[in-house]
Amino acid sequence: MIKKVLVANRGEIAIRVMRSCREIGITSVAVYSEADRTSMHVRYADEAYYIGTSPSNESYLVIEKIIDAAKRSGAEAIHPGYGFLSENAELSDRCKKEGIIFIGPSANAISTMGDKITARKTMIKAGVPVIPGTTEKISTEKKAIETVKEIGLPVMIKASAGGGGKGMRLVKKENEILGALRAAKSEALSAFGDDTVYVEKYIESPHHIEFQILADKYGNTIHLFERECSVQRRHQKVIEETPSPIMTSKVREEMGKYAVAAAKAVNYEGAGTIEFIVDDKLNYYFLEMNTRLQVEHPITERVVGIDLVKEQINIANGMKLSYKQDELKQNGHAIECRIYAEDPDNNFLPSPGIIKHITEPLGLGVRHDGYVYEGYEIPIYYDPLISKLIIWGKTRDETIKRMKRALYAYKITGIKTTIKFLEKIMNTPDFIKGKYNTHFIENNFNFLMTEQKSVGDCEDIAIITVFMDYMNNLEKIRPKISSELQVNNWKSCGRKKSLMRL
Amino acid sequence: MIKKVLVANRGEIAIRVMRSCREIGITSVAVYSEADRTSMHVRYADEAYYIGTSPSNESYLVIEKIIDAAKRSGAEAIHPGYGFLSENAELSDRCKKEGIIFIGPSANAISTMGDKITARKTMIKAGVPVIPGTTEKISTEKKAIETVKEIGLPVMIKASAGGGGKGMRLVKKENEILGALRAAKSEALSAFGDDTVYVEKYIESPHHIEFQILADKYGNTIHLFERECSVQRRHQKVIEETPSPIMTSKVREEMGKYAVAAAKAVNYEGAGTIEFIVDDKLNYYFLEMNTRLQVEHPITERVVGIDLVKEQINIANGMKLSYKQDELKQNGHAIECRIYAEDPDNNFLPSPGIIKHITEPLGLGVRHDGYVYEGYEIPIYYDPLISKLIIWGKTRDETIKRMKRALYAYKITGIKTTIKFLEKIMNTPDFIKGKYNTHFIENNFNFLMTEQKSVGDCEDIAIITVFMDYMNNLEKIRPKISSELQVNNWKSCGRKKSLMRL
Amino acid sequence: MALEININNRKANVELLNKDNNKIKVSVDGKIYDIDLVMVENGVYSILYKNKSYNVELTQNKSGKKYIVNTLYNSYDVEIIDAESKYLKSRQKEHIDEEDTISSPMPGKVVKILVKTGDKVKAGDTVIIISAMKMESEYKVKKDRLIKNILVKEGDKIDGNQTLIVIE
Amino acid sequence: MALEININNRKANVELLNKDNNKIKVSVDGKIYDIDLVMVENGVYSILYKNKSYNVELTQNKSGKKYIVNTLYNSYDVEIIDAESKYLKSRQKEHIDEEDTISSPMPGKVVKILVKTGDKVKAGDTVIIISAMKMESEYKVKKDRLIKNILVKEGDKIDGNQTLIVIE
Repeated sequence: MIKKVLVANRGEIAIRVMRSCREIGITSVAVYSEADRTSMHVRYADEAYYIGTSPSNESYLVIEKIIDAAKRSGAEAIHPGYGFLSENAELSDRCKKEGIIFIGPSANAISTMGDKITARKTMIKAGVPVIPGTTEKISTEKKAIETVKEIGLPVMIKASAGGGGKGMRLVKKENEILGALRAAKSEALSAFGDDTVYVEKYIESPHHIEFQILADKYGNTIHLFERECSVQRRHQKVIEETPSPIMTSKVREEMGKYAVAAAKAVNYEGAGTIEFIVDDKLNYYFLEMNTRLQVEHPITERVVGIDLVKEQINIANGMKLSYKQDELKQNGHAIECRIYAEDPDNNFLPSPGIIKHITEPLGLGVRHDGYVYEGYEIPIYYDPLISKLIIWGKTRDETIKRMKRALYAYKITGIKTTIKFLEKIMNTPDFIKGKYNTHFIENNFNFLMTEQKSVGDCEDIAIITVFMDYMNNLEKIRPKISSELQVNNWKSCGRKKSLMRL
Repeated sequence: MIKKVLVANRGEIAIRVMRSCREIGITSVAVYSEADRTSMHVRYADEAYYIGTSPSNESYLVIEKIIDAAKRSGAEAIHPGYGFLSENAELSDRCKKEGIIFIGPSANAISTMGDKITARKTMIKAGVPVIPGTTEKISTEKKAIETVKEIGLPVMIKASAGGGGKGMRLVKKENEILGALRAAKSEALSAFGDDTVYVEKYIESPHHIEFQILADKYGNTIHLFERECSVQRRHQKVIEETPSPIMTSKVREEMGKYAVAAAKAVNYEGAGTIEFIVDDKLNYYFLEMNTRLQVEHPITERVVGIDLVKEQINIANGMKLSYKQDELKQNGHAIECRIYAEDPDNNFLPSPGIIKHITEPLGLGVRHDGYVYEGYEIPIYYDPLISKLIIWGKTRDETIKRMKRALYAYKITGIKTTIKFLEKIMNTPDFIKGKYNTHFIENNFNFLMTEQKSVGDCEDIAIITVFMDYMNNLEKIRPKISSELQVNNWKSCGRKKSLMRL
Repeated sequence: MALEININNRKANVELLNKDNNKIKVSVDGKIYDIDLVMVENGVYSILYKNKSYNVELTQNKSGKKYIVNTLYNSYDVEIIDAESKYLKSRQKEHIDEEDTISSPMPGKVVKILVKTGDKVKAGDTVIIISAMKMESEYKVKKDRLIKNILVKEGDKIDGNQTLIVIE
Repeated sequence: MALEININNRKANVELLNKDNNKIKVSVDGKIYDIDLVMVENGVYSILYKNKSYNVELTQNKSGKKYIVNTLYNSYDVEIIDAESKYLKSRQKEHIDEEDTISSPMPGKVVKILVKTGDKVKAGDTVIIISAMKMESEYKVKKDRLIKNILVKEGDKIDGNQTLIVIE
């Protein structure tokens, strides 16, 4: 049984993993870069190992250093969190060779799902619906034009090694095909070192809906229902919820079965996510599999009542799944808001800096997963995610209102955050009605970006507070001023000496 | 419909009530005493009214001032929280006369349940089992001896107006009867101005198990299952959990029905709690009714999934209950730990003072209801409750381990707290096994009070940290020292002048 | 005690009329406010005005004269205008036109400098690339320019609003 | 730089041997520690020693020489012994025997004073009643005593460990 786990990550996810380790009596080992000596995951862990300078490609992304820290600490297992090396087949493989348990799937599962064309082929073979398109790479420009015409416009040209929106081009008109193809290939080459591209039908108003799955080493695979992840900004999820407001129980059951089939097709082990693209008529297509824990996993934990990290560790320990499919149900509603150190008023530029003051929301239905503290400086080297607010309510309506209440009480000064932007989303009619797709933010951009008008005396109150603070500070530094005066006096010391009581 | 609520309380419960108000769009009004100007409930509320000097009998307990603040603010309703005026029939009555909605039961229900003898009679009439004993006050000493013999030793002599362990005497031997009777009467007279006492059979190893009920104005009454409250120190609850580890579904159903019957017997409206005393064989007897929200209500909210304050407001608004009995179920397990500003190493003396630093536990399954913040001074005038940790887990075992994880991460400096004592309870074999009654703390006192032995290098680490902190401070104040030197220099200014560059 | 305060392009005259512990009387552009104001946490004020409860959070810049102020729903940039500020402002205008420098609004790291002192660059040319938190931003010149001075080198950590390159 | 430090009836000699930013080498009673120590929050230190992560929280008393130290599971009272402390200690012993004063370990309010200066009281007599947080505590003398001086009056707010009554 695993007694010590090295968490090859930082920030909120490292702490989240360590919390579950602590609950089941597992010693946790942190790794940290130069910039992270004072980071909370180092403080929270039982042990901590330095693994290099601040840029992640000199620390968190260096397999050698992670393996070395694991050996030195005597950790039997490595949990990769999300991001960094979490979907790196080489790490999974290397762990195997070193006799360290990788808390995640096999290298083969990671690679198969990591290459989009291979994944598409595998899914088609497993009977999982995929977006109409090619299953082979586009070999010639002539073939490309033929294929696009076959599928029918509009289409997406996508990099097989792709991710994060890179090497992707939307084609709406026939005369755009060649230009888009060349651009996608060149971008794919420079981003991933591989210019393989393929073509998919473009879904007009897509929803991103994903299914959480768990699979043990004995072929038992279950799904933990869906998460609706359509609130995105530049292909980055901003808000997630479960259940999806557009889901029906019939479609849920179907998609769940396909999600399980998709995982089984790659002999998946551990926790993973099958992402689907869903159109307004609830037609759904396999999009990709994330072979790791997701940022948004807590909403599933809240509604299904299962600690996913504990299940990951159980599975890694070679134990059978603790739950059967028919024992699981969705209880109430959960929404996650991701709070980023970004300035919504300045094109969401990252806003690293020192946390001056923080008030965390508390109370009924509030889960908060974060890692910053007062006086902590958010480093410039990593993802600007500060924390995640996970709110539960009996109904979707209650959950939205509770989220508003929690965001209202959540205060961070010293840096810019997306809190007010998230509050705006909670007040957007399309979101409240649950009628939204991945175009939500662009469709509602004006509403979301309109500054709240000053209410009542707020502006004058702000003025008065600044005024009083400034005055108080002046008073505090007065002694300094008088000591400056003393220096002046000192200069004329000889002259005034007779007047002073020395 | 209620649009504005005055919360006639302070501390965590005032904020907890205001949170639910905010979620349903109700404006909240705080009242505060002199000591509470900087208290979080004043900061959290939409409005705040000063109601007097710090002692509670000059502020929070003065009905006149509460009513006056309600009128001035235009609040349509008053929520009393727990403690203070929450079980004061006069306030309920006065509200009625003033046309203000009292979020709680009628004066009649409060008085009937407030007088122990009347409550006993009412329960007997309603068919609810009560502890064998008298239903009339003890009129003469002769009658007392007869009654005690009839019931059989051991017995408790109790003040009818009693509460909090005052005016209560245990009688184990016949020759103790008269002494105990006189002592109880005199204590009752001085504590409550009423020396009426009665006699009850003493239950040897009792459990305190209570049922949460909700009742609307139309006679619909439901229960929300039990809470086990046997971990007590001097009749004060320390830890509560639900479900009770000794409960069976058969007994739960029976007791639930009696709890509903008890509430109906006084035409109860709102949220209330029926306390039972339960022996090891699961014989149960009505003990008393608390005609208000309990400190420990959040564990019920977590396991049943209902916001009790919202239900209270719904009921006060004249709406029907949102739930039927058969729609409710217990989902998982919840434990509450009450964190007090008390020094466990010094006989639990209250430890008011300034919060220097606080780290709140976060993450999966953690609810935290508190009110203090860094720099806040816990006043000496009120209850030393700092906050409540409410932990949920799929099983009781997971919940205990998660509570330990949360307590481990919960840090408060500047004052003494009971956090370490609560951690000890979580490690006590009787508690882990779920085999405990109200004698738990005395039975395990030695275990609970044994200081954790210094582990490894902890003591030297403590020494080194103090050493370095002290050194750093010396460096910081060095400029001051040099300025003192300047003063000395100044004194000899005349002498040294020629040597100095002025 | 009176001061001039800038907020949202408004210049307000503020005067403290009376102070009795946390009870203050202040005039803002002639309007009188009776306010109960107390600093409850570092930079956080609790304010009661006409029984309304306000929480105001201040973040002060290094000079101590510029504040970011968060109230319930609004965030304001507020500036204290005293004699010193007025002097500095007038001086700044004389010497440094904001258009004559390139700076990044956020702290980060210099990834690449594409020019050297003395270079003549054309409108739209990228002169420097800054990275912060997984994101690289290119900074371009708006007009044809001459690179007068480069104040940083590749690999340098930079502060927000630090002048990186002086152009002419 | 060396100091004497009192902890749990142990007197430890501590010496700083080397310091390179947050990496320090310290000797405690001759045992050498190589430690990575950094103050992360006000009074909170993160310490790495042999790759173990410790969090240590300090609360300092007003004199700056007494600390309450919270480590993972233990709480220690720690005192710095320097020349000044030694002098004060010796002086204190001469003048004030701890038994000659009555004080409350916690802050609170004086509810009632049952004696006046000059009174002779008997062992076990209550001399003063203090309330703090819904609880009243009676303070009694252990031997027959003379009330020498009463430093507080009824209704006074008092600090923890403040001398309330001097007895003889």
